[in-house]
Amino acid sequence: MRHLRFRFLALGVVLMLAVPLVAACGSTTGGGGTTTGKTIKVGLVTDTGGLNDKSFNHLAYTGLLKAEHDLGVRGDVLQSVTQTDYVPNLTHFAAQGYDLVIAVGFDMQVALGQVSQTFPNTHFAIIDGSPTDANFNPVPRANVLSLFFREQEAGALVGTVAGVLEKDQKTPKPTGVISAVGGQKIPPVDRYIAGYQWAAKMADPSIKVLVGYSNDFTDPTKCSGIANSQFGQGSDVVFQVAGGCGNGALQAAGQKGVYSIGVDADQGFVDKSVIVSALKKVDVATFDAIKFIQDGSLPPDYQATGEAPCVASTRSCTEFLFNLKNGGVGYAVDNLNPLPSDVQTAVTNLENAIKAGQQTPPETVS
Amino acid sequence: MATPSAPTTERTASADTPTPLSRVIAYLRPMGTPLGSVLFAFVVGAIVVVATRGNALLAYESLACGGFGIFCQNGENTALQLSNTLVFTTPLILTGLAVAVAFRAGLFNIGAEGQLVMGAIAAAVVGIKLGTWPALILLPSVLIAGTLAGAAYGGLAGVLKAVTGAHEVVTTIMLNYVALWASRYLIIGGPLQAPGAFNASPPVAAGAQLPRLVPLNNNLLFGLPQSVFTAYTGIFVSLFGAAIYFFIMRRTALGYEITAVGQSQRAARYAGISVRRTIVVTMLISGAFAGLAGAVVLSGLSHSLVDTYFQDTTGFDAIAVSLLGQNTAIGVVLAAILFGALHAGGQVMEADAQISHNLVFVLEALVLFSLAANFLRTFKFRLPAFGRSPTQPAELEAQDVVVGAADEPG
Amino acid sequence: MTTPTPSPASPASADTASLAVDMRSIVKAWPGVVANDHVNFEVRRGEIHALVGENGAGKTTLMNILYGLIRRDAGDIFVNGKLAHIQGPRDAIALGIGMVHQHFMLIPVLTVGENIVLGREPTTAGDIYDAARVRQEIGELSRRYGLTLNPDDKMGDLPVGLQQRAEIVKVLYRGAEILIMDEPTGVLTPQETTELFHVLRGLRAGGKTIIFISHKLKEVLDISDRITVMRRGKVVGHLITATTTEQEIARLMVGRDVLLRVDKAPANPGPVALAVEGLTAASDSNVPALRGVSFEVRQGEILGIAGVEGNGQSELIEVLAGTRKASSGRVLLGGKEITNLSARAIRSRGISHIPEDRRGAGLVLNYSVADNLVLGRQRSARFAWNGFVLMLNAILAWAKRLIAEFDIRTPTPETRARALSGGNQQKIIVAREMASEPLVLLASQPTRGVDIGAIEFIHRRIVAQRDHGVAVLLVSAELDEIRSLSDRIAVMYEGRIVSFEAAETPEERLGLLMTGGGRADAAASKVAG
Amino acid sequence: MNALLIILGLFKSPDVYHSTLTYGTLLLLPALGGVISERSGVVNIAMEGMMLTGAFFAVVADLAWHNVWLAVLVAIIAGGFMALIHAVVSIRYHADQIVSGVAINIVAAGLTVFLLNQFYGVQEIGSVAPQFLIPNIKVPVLDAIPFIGPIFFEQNLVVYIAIILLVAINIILFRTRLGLRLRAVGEHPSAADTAGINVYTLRYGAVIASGLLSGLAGAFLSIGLSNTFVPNMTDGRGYIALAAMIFGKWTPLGAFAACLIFGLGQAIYDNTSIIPISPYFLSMLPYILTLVVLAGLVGRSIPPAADGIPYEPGNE
Repeated sequence: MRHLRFRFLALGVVLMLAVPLVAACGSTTGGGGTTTGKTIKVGLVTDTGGLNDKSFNHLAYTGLLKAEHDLGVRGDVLQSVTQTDYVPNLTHFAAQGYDLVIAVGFDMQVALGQVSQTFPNTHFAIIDGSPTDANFNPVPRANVLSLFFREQEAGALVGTVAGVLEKDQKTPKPTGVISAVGGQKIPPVDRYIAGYQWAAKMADPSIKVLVGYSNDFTDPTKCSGIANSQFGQGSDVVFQVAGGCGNGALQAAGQKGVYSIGVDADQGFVDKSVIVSALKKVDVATFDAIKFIQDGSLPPDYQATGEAPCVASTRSCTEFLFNLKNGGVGYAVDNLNPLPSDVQTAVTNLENAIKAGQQTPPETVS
Repeated sequence: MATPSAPTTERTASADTPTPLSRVIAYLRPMGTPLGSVLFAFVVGAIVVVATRGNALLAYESLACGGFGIFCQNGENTALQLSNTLVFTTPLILTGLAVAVAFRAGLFNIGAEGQLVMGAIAAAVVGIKLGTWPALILLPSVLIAGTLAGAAYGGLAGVLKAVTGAHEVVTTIMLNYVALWASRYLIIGGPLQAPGAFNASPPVAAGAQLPRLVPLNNNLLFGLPQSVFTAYTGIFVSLFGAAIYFFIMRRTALGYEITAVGQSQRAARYAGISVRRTIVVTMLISGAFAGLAGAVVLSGLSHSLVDTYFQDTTGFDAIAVSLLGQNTAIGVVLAAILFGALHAGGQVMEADAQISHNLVFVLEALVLFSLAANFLRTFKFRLPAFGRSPTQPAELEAQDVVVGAADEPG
Repeated sequence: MTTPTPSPASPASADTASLAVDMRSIVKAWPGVVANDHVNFEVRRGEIHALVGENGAGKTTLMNILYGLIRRDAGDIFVNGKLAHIQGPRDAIALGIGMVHQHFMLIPVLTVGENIVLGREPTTAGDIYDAARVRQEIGELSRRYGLTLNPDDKMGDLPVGLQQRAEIVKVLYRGAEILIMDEPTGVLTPQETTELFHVLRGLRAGGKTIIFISHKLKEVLDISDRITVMRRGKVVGHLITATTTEQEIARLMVGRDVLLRVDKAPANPGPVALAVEGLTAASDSNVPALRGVSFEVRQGEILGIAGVEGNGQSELIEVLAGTRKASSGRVLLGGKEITNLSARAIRSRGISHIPEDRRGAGLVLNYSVADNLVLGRQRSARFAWNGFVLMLNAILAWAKRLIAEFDIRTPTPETRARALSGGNQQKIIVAREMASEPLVLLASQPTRGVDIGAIEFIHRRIVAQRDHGVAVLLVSAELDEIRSLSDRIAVMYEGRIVSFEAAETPEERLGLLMTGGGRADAAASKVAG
Repeated sequence: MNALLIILGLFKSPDVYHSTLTYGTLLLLPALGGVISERSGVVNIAMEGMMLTGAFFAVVADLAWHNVWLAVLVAIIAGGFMALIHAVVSIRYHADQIVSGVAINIVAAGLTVFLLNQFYGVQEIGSVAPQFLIPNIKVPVLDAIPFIGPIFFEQNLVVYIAIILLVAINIILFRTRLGLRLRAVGEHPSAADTAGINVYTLRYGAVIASGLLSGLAGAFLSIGLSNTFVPNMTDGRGYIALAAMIFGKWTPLGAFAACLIFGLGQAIYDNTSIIPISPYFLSMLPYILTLVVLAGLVGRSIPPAADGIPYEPGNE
């Protein structure tokens, strides 16, 4: 034991000295693939959820990887441990002269408001938010691009699925109760739930929608507990809007033999109970933002009503809006494939109505 | 419960024969164990990195780059990295002192984090609600409020220990959770939530904010806009705290008594020191340092009360800081700089070497293991010439020792 | 194999096969201390062999080596003529060696039965502890050796004598043929001691071998067959009890004739300095330790408190020093009540205290000599500005003065107290407590575990204090010390002062009083009770 | 008032009891580990870290080999390995056991995320497919008993195992030779040593056992109740288990009772969708309850006499 440890130490010292020599020969940089534009440097700063959040941080990173591959940009990532890391992490990339620094998440609005002022010549993008001052009041920044999503539209589509199934008594235990588990009562989460609630009630006016918040985006046991309690109250369809935590709700539904609805990405693989998923293409948005900074190309129909159009030549833009119409949000059919025809019809009708502007799902939970 | 042996190197130098050489050794000796522990941690950490197919040298180079702005591969700005280190170091000094003063009295304050949060809450309340006060009064009030809140919270654990004997380790762990949930309650749907924010309070008034070291504007300094240098004058508060700690421990009867209680409660009682009162006072001081740390961070850096639920580790890093600093004022400052640099460096390591910043926690734990187990001592005993049993008792009290013999192992 | 080095007083030649234990050239060193220096130790089968020496002579280390608790650095051990490989107590037990430790190895929260069988528990299928068999086996042992015990009692509830009995039964239960008894009488009353000796003789008659560690020469002469004397880690003599005397053993133990009397002038008592009236107090385990103690000490006299340890002396001193609360009664210092004041207040009023536990209470071992010299006075105006800010120069000057005055052998005032020898550590305490010019000096076991030179020094100093007009209250387990220093003697028994005696009172009478006998003039206890 | 009625209303359905038992068991395993370790005289505040390590390696192994039993085994070994470090450092090197425990918790939190990044890069760790999770077992016949059946006989496999372990450990600790020796070592190691009992072996065994149990709890958490690993997913449960151990006065049954109380708290918290109380207040309750117990308001709790004191032979 004793000698073994000495040997390990010796080994460690040798390795420590030897490895860098080997590694020095093969320094790696991102790249490859089909390079279409100039090589720019993109820094991605996650919020405290980290890259493995199975949610938007991860999706944003997927978008960055795609951009590295397709656009030949160089991408680097910093994961934030605490909220006080946001400023130094954003600053790190900006000070290093990165062309675009992407802040992932609503939580980083204040930090971005501060850093984007310090580096007026660096491009910034933020997912789910816009720069604010310390008092959380929005501040206009010419160098910041906000990437917003109409989550309520995706929520409405899956809400229609749940509502029609419930009305048809085609859910596992038809009770007229469905539910949603949110990670936290913040706008991106509540927009999903608002649409879900609205559409389900439209499909089945007698339906009861339970809403619970886990106050957590990572720990699956928290969400499975809340989902289980909702099942106890009669719910037989649960919509998770809580990232990695919400996976616990999907799993709990599987164990209870009821339906679940995935969020953000296509989550059909997580559990057999997932009938559909509400999609929020953070990866696409990230990619589009990078591409815009690189070559000025704009995503289709990105513009919200009342917003000034982007200027491609100066890369000046304040907001990209991703909605059903431009494919930035949507839904995927998973383990209830195909959907019953009346469900599919109702979903398609609503989808078209929203795209056409005939229906507007609410942004806040009633 | 054995309390960590806290050598009182500050009060007594162990120079038995005052030759010049031995004097030099005597000065260096207190540094030996901490430096050895850090070395041990880095060697084992390198093994961990290499074993998981990482590049240890690159990892450490980028750590050094991030911490001190040296060995940088990607042109990181030295001044910026030093500023970042200073930001981490500032509260670590204070929480390190908090844990250290408790260690001196033989108490283990795992609750620095909770006390820090309580300090931040109090500071935020004062900084927001009394925001109209002039800065000259407001800023000190904010810091004092944090100090008092932390002191009260630490003192609670002290009172529980003194009155009911409840072990401070367990009570402070529980108090950590209570504090963190309380802060969540206040800022998420609670009375301190800022309009427009979802898990943060409004910022404290400008007059409640500790100024930065360099003025907040976009003039260039070291090639960067000045506003990137987030290092703030809180560092002076921390250094002042260290000076106070030094003064209390070395120059006051209170410090004498705190250490006496930590060394031997029986001797303390014999000397007319009220052990219970000293425990409570120690925990008050300990909590005060930690609470001040919370106030300083709030006032100088975050400005708003934010949700730090176990993401912020300042209160836990403090344990490593105080142990590595051997519970001395200067030691705590040096150790806080080291750990501040490691945390600041973790960011660069992640970006440049693609090694998770969590390696820093592994290194921190290794330092703790090494210090606690005192592996270095055992190495020394294994030198072949000694030929003694390695299980040599540390205390010879109950041993059959020939009286009158000089030099027992200390 | 090492051949045993012939020692100065070589043992009476014995047939190796008749030796139960034969330890040859045992060496054990701690850093800086050689606890056993080539020790040869032989015990014949069926004898009671006394191992004597001063505290710290290396007796316990030697026996811990025999019992496997400490690994020796060198040397061989033969048990019943065979080379023994003792790596731990388990090996020793297998060889039939049992040890009754000075500090009992008993677990208060377990039952007597569980304590006795621990390590050799009878079990039923599935490793289940067999309580019924334990009762039966202990019952048998108790009957055979006349050692009555109830196996179902909780050990912590038993009195000390019964606890020791349980220890002996524990050793016998393991089938020990060789019993090591480490200072077994230290905690016993004379009656219990007599009973113990009766048991030991019975065991010897039953063929057991007994090693009896003691520094009480009368007991050794009473119980043993042969004697081995140790001094400073070495064996200095092998004696046959029948042919030796107390003086011879004492001379071997200390290396020269012990100075038994202290030169002192007759006392010149002044007015009453300290008066104690009907004091009662509880012990740590919350049983009455003081049951109404009354006495007076005058200026310029030494009142010695004699008694077997554990009869309330420690508690009395603690109450007087302020570290224990009295439940009733009064303490008057110069006529003013000081009952239950804090230790600090009492000290500041002029009571000094040399505590019995030097290393545990009297010193902070990791503090420097200088810091230790102000312990208890760290807030006095002399050393602390406004009772708060230490005046380091004043402390250093004070330390230098005392180091010189009391001949404390330390390299520097900044050296840690831990690094000093026991005698010099005690001198720190003595210097500190005497130099503050007290009205009353409480001296509890002032010379315990201290080398002869320091004993003489401390004794002279105590007398000097008396002559200076200080009222001295002396508590000591050593009757000789009490008799040679005291001007008057108070005998304490079971929390009461049973008698006041003159300094010249014969030892026999004191011994009787200390053990609850000879209450002819029990007036004192009536007054007290 | 309204909230209280709603909470009381929960008790009409078996769901809340079912959840209480599930969560209670999750805490019970590390709490039992703590009881064993501290009964042997080694303070163990490292259940949190051991559990986290177990949770991580359970997922890693399950994803790699698609074998839930192997994954559970790996988790148990991983927990045991962390415990071994604690044991070596605090028994062999006489380290302060609290510092060592803190270090274990820090190293577990850091190492799991570090390895997560090293193993999976910045890819997702992924989720374990349902068929490779620790299964829920319905006990035939018994699960049909109204009310009782759904509570006790439709639980996760680990719940049954934990209950069996609870009974077994209680018997071992108080009825067997091994238990007697373990308690002796924790109360008075010198006495045990002189009685020929190997103090070190028992302490190593006890500490490692605490790691094995915590590792199993980690597996239960990550591939039983959940299907993936997330950083710091134990979220203080090891500390709650520590509190339960103290609450339960260092006895297995007492700890279990405390675990059920804490489990009930979690079960009620799960109903945050229908309870109009700040969930943050509810979250504070277990900790405040523990403080109340520690303050001696609900009876004192006295640890084993030698708990936390490194044993050095020959040093009484």
